[in-house]
Amino acid sequence: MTYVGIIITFVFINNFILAQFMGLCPFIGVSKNVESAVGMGFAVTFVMSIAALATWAIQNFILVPLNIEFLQTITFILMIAALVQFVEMFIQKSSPSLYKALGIYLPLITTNCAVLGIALIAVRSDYNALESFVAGISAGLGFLLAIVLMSAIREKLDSEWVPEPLKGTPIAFITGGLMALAFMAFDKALLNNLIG
Amino acid sequence: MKGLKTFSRGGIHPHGRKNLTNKKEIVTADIPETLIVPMAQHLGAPAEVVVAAGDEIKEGMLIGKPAGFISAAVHSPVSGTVKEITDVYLANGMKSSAVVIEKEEGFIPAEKTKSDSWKSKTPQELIEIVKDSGVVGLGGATFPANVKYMVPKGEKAEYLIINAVECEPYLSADHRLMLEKASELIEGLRIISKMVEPEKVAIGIEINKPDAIEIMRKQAEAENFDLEVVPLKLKYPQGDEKQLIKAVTGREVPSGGLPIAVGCVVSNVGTVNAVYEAVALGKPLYERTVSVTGLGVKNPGNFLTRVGTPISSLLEACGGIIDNPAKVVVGGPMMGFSIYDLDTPVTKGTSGILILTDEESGSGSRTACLSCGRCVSVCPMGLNPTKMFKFVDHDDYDSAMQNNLMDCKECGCCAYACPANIPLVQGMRLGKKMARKKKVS
Amino acid sequence: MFKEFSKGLIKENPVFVLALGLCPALGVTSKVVNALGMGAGVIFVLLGSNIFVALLKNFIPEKVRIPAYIVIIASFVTIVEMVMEAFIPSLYESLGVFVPLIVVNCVILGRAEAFANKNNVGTSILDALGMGIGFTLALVAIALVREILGAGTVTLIPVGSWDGIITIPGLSQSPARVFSLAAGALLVMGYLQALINWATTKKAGESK
Amino acid sequence: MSEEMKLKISSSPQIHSPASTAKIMWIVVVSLIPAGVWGVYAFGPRSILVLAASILAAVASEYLMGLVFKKSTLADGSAVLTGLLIGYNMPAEVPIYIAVLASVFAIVIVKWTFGGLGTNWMNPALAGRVFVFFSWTGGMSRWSMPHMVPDTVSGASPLGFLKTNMMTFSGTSSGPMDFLAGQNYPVDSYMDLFIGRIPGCIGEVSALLLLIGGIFLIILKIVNWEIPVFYIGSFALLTWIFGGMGFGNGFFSGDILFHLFTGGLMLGALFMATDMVTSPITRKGMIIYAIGCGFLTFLIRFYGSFPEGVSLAIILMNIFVPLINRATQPVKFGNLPKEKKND
Amino acid sequence: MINRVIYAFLSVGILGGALGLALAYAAKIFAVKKDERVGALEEILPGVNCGACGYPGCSGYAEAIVMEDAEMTLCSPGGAAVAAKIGEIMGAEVNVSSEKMVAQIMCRGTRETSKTKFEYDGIQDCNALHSSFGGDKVCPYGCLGLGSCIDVCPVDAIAKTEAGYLEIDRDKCISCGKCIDVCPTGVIKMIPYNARHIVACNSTDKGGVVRKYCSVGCIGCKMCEKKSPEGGFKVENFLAAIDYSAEGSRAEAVEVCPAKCIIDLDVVE
Amino acid sequence: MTDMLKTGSKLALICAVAALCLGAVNMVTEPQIAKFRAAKLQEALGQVSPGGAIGEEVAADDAVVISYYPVEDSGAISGYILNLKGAGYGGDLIILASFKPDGELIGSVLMEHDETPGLGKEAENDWYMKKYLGFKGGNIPTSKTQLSQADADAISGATITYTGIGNALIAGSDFAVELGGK
Ligand SMILES: Cc1cc2nc3c(=O)[nH]c(=O)nc-3n(C[C@H](O)[C@H](O)[C@H](O)COP(=O)(O)O)c2cc1C
Ligand SMILES: Cc1cc2nc3c(=O)[nH]c(=O)nc-3n(C[C@H](O)[C@H](O)[C@H](O)COP(=O)(O)O)c2cc1C
Ligand SMILES: Cc1cc2nc3c(=O)[nH]c(=O)nc-3n(C[C@H](O)[C@H](O)[C@H](O)COP(=O)(O)O)c2cc1C
Ligand SMILES: Cc1cc2nc3c(=O)[nH]c(=O)nc-3n(C[C@H](O)[C@H](O)[C@H](O)CO)c2cc1C
Ligand code: SF4
Ligand code: SF4
Ligand code: SF4
Ligand code: SF4
Ligand code: FES
Repeated sequence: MTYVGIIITFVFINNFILAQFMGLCPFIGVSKNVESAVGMGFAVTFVMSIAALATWAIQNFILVPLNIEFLQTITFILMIAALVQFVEMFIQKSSPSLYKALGIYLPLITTNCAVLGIALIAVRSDYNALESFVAGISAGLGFLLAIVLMSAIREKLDSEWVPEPLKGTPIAFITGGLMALAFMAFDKALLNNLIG
Repeated sequence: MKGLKTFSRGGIHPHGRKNLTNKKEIVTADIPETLIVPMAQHLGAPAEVVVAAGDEIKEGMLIGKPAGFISAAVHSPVSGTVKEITDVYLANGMKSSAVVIEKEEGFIPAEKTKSDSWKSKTPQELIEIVKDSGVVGLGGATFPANVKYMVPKGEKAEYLIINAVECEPYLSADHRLMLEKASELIEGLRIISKMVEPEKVAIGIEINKPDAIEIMRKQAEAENFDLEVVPLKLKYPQGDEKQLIKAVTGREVPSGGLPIAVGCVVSNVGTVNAVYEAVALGKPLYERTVSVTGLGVKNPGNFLTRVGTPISSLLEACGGIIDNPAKVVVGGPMMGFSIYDLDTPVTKGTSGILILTDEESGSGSRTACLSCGRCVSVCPMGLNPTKMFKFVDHDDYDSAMQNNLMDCKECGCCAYACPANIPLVQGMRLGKKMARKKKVS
Repeated sequence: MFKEFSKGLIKENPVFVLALGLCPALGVTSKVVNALGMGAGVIFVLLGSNIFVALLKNFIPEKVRIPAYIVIIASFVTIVEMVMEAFIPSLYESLGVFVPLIVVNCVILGRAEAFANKNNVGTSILDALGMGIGFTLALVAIALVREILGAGTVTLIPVGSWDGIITIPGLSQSPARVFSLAAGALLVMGYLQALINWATTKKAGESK
Repeated sequence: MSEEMKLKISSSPQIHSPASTAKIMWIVVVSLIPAGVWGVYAFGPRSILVLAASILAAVASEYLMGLVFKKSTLADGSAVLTGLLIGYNMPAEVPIYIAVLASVFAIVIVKWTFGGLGTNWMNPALAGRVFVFFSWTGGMSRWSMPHMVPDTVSGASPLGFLKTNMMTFSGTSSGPMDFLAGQNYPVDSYMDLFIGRIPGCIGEVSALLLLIGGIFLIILKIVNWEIPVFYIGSFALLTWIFGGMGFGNGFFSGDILFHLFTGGLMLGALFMATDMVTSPITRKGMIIYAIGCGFLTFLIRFYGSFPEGVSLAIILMNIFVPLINRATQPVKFGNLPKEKKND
Repeated sequence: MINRVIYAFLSVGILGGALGLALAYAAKIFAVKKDERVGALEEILPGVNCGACGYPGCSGYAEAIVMEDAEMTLCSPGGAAVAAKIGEIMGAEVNVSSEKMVAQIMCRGTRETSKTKFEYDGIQDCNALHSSFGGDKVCPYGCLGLGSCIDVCPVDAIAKTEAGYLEIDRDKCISCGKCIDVCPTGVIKMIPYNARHIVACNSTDKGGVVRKYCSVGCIGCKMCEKKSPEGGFKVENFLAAIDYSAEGSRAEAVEVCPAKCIIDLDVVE
Repeated sequence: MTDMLKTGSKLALICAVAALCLGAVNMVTEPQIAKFRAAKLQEALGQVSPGGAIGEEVAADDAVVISYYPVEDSGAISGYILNLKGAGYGGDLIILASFKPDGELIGSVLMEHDETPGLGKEAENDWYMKKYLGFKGGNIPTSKTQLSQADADAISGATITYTGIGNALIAGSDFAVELGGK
């Protein structure tokens, strides 16, 4: 698949949030306002792209040569966990305000399915190193897109009188559901027609 | 009407109904037996009462002295006895202390004669006279005129702009003033020019007053006064000084700044007349023209009214009002206040009294905001009223302030246009009040 | 003691209240049987990891806490995956790709971090059971709604000759397919959560 | 004035424009009626049933939600309008339960979940339509020919017919009209499309009557002209540039007229993208939004797997509206760059 | 086969070791000093984020205590218990003298019992209403009843009764004072939690005037002073007030008050 | 420094032990899994098999056909089982299909896919695949218009899947003919 294809696929068609059910916890948790959503989106994009690349290396330099692919999950997640922690320490040092906004969700990027998800998908799709990286970035951007849109909507909803029991996460889920409904416009046929 | 000047953004065209009164000559209203003269008739600190119950006072005598830099003197509108000092509600819903005066029997207002002695006075002395006469802006804001005419050091008034827009529907007091007192106004302009020393003097008049445009042009020419008469396209709130300056000069007063920041001083025509009377006639400000109008009044008209006159007495002069008016409004219909007590007194800032029927007030039931954007597109200040309102509605005053709540001048365009009937202006007021309250605590 | 167990069921239900582990909660719930299988897998992994984290909490250095935990978790997941594939292939078939997803289920690391890390083995086991069962209950609830609306069926574990599928007449001919897709999953999740909010606040109001 | 009579105190302004929510909604309903009458005339009495079902379901849902949330909102007319638009977006042969469920979804899930009129961020009618379309694709594809058209092929809207048959088509044709003629599809001229002598949803086929209604609304200033103009304009431009490629005609050869008068574009651009609740608040925002709608409609119609694309494009852009609103705040008066301050 | 197990052991071990080393190193260079006490304080603060302390929420207060030496007794919801715990964490002695106070609305007038002077059409907010002539009630002292206090109360302690006046549930109130700040008429007062009675009127107008506009207003007749002298009643400015340090019975005053404006909070109507 | 080493080695230890355990488990489960997979394949093959002995898998150099198994019945080639890759709505479709040497389709199952439940996923069912059976080459239906009204309705809403499978089967049929009984 071409790079353009990879980008379109992961940003729109297989949007991790709206079509793949991956990365929902931070999507719901950190989308209360646009600023922190943007921060989280970029953090995830960054981690995903690096993770896709790093796990590609593990797969092709360690697991495949040694024929120990059954260790995929454990090695990938180990790598990701270490990476996230690294990013966390870095942000904490360089931007305390961002750190405060992302709060408990930064560590949760570790368990953000999206990161492991993109690593596994990239490996299973036999992407080369650059393709893996592009896939990582695109999937991250797809996450960014979804979470920023969601946060803008939630900010708007903040100034409406949403019925009491629906306030907070329930309305976020329903909003996400309606977004997903609309995103069904982006289907695989669209991709095929666009890039042949 | 192409090519006429106006301001660029926002604005509305409410129904005018000026024809109820704009052909009616100004008549002097009867002075009632009892007058209630409030101390807070102007922007700034209320005046301090300097008389006591039982005092005998004369017409034009000082009864309240300014209590600070931004404050204004208050004079007795009649001769008589001080009955009591009490608290009253003003039309704007605020409380003020007031001097209640019993008119002396057989009181006849003094005749004033014009004198030219002001020509030999320095600008500073003239400003003192204006101050001592308690002249405030009669365009609505009632800002002490002497403060305004004291151009701060380092600033230069290029323009003196006379605000004869009278963009509020219904009102015609300024219009009549120009028709009936053009000559006095030119004299007033000479006086103000001496204080402010502008390079140019312009007068902005909306095109719905062609006779006034005509007469001001002729009179200035006749008296050899260099006055630029600027006919303006009809649009509310052109009478607001920021919009007027934009329309006349194309300049935008910076947010939070004063007209002088763009080299302008703006005065209402009524104020010009008041300055003329104070300086040339030696008559302090205790009388003004009030339009009494609306479909609920039997005989609408313009009345030269003493400050302190209860509204009910003016209404009698108009032959009374209909049985069940929807609202009684003091001021114009866009910026004015509805009142519940017809004994509320006329003050220096009272430009009109409206008796509105249901048909005119046209209020419908409130629904949720439709995000239609009408409020945004009509706001002359380039604000987002619905957004600010929603913040206020959720008690989030900080966010409202961040969305420029303080730039709102409560012109009412937004609330007028809103199809959902949302009391946007009241929201802005509440927001400002609560934000201030929060700051204090 | 019992509180450690019961809190996970409703009061601190990982899915509805803590909003963790959302992806599998939505990803596998198009069929009830998947929800059950996923729940079983999660309970096992939660138990294993909670026990080991509680045991090793003093051994593991602070700086590599999360990597260490996640390695422990990943080991259990891989074990589940391999064992399931080898010995109960039919269940593995129906769960497919969702088994490795357990690794990244936020609930598990969340509990390791928030609970096992600070408590002893006994209470950690109770916590794991409570959370795991709460998680399973939530999944089953979501799956029931989604499958009934979205497919007109309820798919349970096949027993003997019964294929485990209950078909709802009428609905199964023209189900609201959206509910079996991503959009429907999110909607159902939202409304169930709102329902729980409403019920709990109402209860709080009544007990007053 | 009698003693007991109490005056009303309210904040300024003391007068109000004649505009009101209910008036706006009912005027939109009225301006939609001609197109609906045409639809009923073309597709027969069953369309009345569909319209009635969707409107009744919408009104009933609104009423019930009003009971739940203790507001009475039926009079504002928005539920009737939503129901009407849903009916307009249904083929005449649709199973009634689909029309009903679309209305219920629109009013209960899309509108009242967020708090009722004005609070929803997605167009209820369109979301309802898209929901039933994805849920019951088959039922939503039961087209019928208008009764005045000889029924030569089984009913399919021109765009749907084009899309499915292009997939397996191997001959050549110069454009959509030629293609349809070649396949014996009973459309002879652009006039058929413009007047509405084609299969399609009940209210979408008569481009002519929709245009009249839409222009009426623009003149009354109930809808802003920016949204329909930029929507239709950007879509037409893209169609012209890229639309001919599918027929091997290269750039700048798309059949604009064909695409403008088919597939609910007029209904969408004039009456649905313009829903003020779900469109941006500033003029600049509206333009961005409308161009986005045009682009997405083009993308989905020409490259997606769905034949028309208007509903999906609009609800996709609805998602962007809060963000657009954030980005296009009005610039306040007197907020000048430093150097520009004095002249 | 066994080879693979060894490879697995070695490769993952090495990978883990390398990452562990890297993280340990990174932890050193990116070290951020964080005061443990902030977290500890956050845990003991009640977490209602009511703002009574004057800081942005509980965590803001926690930070302020550690960083800015803020007073340790500012958390009114937490009361003495929390203040003591704060002291423990900060290693300082904290004197808490406090008896729990709760807010009460000193007015039971409704639009039925009290005359109005105009018909109000506008935002349903007490401050907005109050800006117009002090509100639509003729009585300028009483509760306007639009419930601005309800909106600001962080614990939903205030509710409108069926009769139309507002009541504060003293068991819920955490004495944050927000309602007092927001109320434009000043009709909300703090009283001790244990107090059983309030004089539900805030009007200092003369009895005759009050009687004209309100049927449940205190007319300053001094019956309470006379009948329950040990109850701490005191009439000043034509308005009765209770000195809660007096501990005698107030039951008789409740009985005799002609305006029935002395309310026994334990009696549920 | 020693602190760092200690941290590193502890993590190393945990990882290594975990890997060791997994290795051990894997030693047990892997053969089991392999056995199961083989059995599954056999079952599928048996399902589509025209009857006879299924030969060794032969890799194919073709865009659609991944590999094939010749089937021998009493010494002669009685057919082929083909491993086909088609393009569906949600991605690749892996189909196992058997053809007579003259290209007639005798059996097929959908092995792997990513289609939508209720739409393309219906192709997992027997009744769905039956619509193709008995045809050969270009006659294998790929479009609704080639079906009866009832059949067309049954696949309505998922024509992409239907066309995708049909196209793959056509290619398979042609491939089988080309093999020419070898
Ligand atoms: C603190 C303060 C100082 C002012 N100083 C001046 C001044 O120096 N010159 C001037 O022309 N106007 C001055 N103004 C008056 C304002 O420009 C303006 O005329 C007044 O606020 C009412 O305007 P409005 O009716 O448009 O609201 C001052 C106003 C305030 C509040
Ligand atoms: C919305 C709005 C409308 C106004 N309309 C008028 C008007 O029609 N005529 C006028 O003289 N002043 C009007 N003013 C007041 C002017 O802004 C300004 O205060 C006045 O022209 C200054 O002159 P003065 O100080 O002599 O009153 C308006 C103010 C506002 C905020
Ligand atoms: C949610 C959704 C899922 C879909 N899944 C499939 C699918 O599994 N297989 C398929 O061929 N088409 C699928 N489609 C594509 C469309 O239905 C496509 O328009 C259809 O294949 C056209 O067939 P028709 O001509 O029978 O309506 C799906 C569409 C949607 C909206
Ligand atoms: C010009 C205009 C267009 C409208 N279009 C729609 C629409 O497409 N769908 C809909 O449900 N309601 C529409 N409404 C009605 C109303 O705005 C809608 O129900 C709200 O979104 C409900 O909050 C429209 C209203 C107006 C004034
Ligand atoms: S009242 Fe304020 S917000 Fe409304 S239009 Fe006027 S300036 Fe703008
Ligand atoms: S005019 Fe009224 S309805 Fe329209 S956006 Fe503004 S507040 Fe909302
Ligand atoms: S804020 Fe004051 S006036 Fe308003 S309801 Fe509460 S107590 Fe009454
Ligand atoms: S009743 Fe008043 S003091 Fe008590 S908690 Fe509520 S707002 Fe705070
Ligand atoms: S991000 Fe939490 S389970 Fe996926």
